[in-house]
Amino acid sequence: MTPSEDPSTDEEHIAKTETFSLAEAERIAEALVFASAEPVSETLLAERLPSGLDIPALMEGLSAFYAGRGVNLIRTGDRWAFRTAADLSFVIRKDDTEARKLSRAALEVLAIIAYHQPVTRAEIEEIRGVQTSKGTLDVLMEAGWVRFRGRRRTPGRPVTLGTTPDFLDHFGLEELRDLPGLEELKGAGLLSGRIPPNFHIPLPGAVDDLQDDEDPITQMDLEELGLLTPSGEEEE
Amino acid sequence: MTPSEDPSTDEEHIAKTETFSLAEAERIAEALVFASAEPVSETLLAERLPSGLDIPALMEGLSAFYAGRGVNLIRTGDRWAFRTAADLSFVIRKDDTEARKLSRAALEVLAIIAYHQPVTRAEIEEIRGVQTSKGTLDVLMEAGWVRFRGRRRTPGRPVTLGTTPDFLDHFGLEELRDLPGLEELKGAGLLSGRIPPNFHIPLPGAVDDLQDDEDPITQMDLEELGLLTPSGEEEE
Amino acid sequence: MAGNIAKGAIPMDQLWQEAPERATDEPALVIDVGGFEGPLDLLLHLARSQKVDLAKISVLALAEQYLQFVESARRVRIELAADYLVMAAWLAYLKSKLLIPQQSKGQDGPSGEEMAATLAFRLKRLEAMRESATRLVNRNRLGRDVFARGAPEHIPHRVQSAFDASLYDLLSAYANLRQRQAVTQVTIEKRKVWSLSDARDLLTRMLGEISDWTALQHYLLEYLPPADRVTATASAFAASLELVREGKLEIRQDGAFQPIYMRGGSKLASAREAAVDTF
Repeated sequence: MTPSEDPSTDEEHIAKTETFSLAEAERIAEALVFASAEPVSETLLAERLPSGLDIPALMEGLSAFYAGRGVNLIRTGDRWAFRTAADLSFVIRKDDTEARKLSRAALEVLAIIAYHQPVTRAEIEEIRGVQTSKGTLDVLMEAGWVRFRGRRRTPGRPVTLGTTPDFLDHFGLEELRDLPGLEELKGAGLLSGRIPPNFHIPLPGAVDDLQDDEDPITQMDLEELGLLTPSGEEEE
Repeated sequence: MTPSEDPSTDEEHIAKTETFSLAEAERIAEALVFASAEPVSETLLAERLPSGLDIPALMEGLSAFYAGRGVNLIRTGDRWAFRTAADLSFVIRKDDTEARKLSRAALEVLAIIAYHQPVTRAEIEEIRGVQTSKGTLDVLMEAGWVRFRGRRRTPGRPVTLGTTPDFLDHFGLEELRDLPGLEELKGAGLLSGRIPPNFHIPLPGAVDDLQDDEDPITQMDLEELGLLTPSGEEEE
Repeated sequence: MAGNIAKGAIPMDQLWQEAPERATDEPALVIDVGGFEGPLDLLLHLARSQKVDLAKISVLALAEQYLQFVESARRVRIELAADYLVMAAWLAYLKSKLLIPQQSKGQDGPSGEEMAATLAFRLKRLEAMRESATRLVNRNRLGRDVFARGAPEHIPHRVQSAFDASLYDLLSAYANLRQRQAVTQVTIEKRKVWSLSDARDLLTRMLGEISDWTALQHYLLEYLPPADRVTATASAFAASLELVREGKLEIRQDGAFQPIYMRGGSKLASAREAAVDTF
């Protein structure tokens, strides 16, 4: 880093020190992450490692090193963790390690929160067309996957919900962008509250034809049903 | 992978399969030892690994592989475990006191302070219906989440308590107004539907400014409260 | 009883049969309705049984099937939750709009086709979320497929704080405490009453999609059990007045005892739009 008169030897020296300290930094990073059951943040790594290191690059390198092994170094959010390789689950899985079983409703709510966050409870209800039963959110929050994020700047300032870093860790996601199918859903306009302009439903051609068990609706029927006011007020 | 006519390539093929399965066996062993809460016996490894393998040799090999790394595979008796490299214990040990869980009482008091601030100790006790031990407040002060705000202009001039910016920071709130209200607590299933109609949850506003009935805390007060040693050590 | 649903209730029969896993020790008919997560779920199920791409469903046929379902449920005296009835009222309205040829163009409010598109969109969106949920839950999950270090040697908690507590811990402690202290001697009788807030919720949910003058009450009453009509009418009316006051609803009545027409007000639309920003 300091300018020198003899570039060649100095560079060599620097290179050597760098290799040494890089290997050492790798060992430390490895030990820190390996020792922990929970993912370790890059912030914590930066605190413990020699300063001036490019932590993400270091970790990417380590991650590549472990990629083919039985234990992988994976990133989740801005944290790193060692996890057994997914393809080995059959050897390691014990019967008593069954992950928390979620109800259908809870799973659906979790997916909506994950894909639509930040999302309010009212919006979840709009999507599902039904009230979220008490306790469903509670279950998700207790599991540590869902959290209150903040408040929407709209009248009533409803609280918004989102997922947690533990959610990413549990489902093996590096980041929210890795949610399966996220891009397609976005592209199809299915993550918005509004019907996308390109959303077509072929209108039932068969609509006009009455079914066998149908009689045509008459003006009389309509009046009877209260759909038309008896007088002729269509001209408004 | 398909069998071939040429015997030489076949031999090669066998060799390859063997290497492959050896690597695979290594991966499994690695994952098993990693995921286990206790050192793993060679007997158990033999059960889970393809039969006919020389387990001790396999493990010795693995152990050699990890020897120079931040994490070592070590043998104790006939059992195997991963351990942080001994020379790196300093990185791991460094003030890794596990964060203490807040007691239920402390959580309650903290929540009351957050929602009802500015609040006096007597008011906290009124809400909780029990006396708050001194230690509870101390813990919250130590955590840096609660502070003395001022004094209520009522007889006895009780000290008022409030939360700190660190509190917001720790709980991921932008402002106090982000604390969920009655509807949201109900909706999340945290409050049951069985609450009296006059039940209400305060909406903490921007409370950094002293209220009309609050006086600022003076140096005198702090000394009185035993928070500052009588000498003047403000210059830190 | 079984005879009652024999003919004309094919979709129902399918429902009973396709959901054996829902069966427990309770009477089958009740559970099957309860097995659905609300009216949209039921509609989605019906749409699937049309065995076509969701994009190709006949909304009209779907509405028919749903109304048939509600009809059959009524015949065998299954009590349907208000949500289902509101949806029935909405679908009946939709059906009438689809069947009546468009009268005067240029009228405000969505056409039957637009309403049908809204419904199709909502079904598609719900189905997409279902599929996403399945994909999510089938990922390699920690503790099931993928494992963490079994014998951790340290816990890398944020060093800033020696104490650990999550917002959830804080809020549940607070809620529990307040709940405990609130003298819960109030016995809430289980009366069959539509509360004001129930009615409000339902109206808002429906009116979100209706910006045309609609005599909703009419459709609603059609589908409510007689015993519920008075309370529903009263609550819905009171709630609608409140919504009018807030500018979320407009009300029109042509004369005394005439049907009351309502439609979404200007504020409802803007509030909904404001609420629609994802990611």
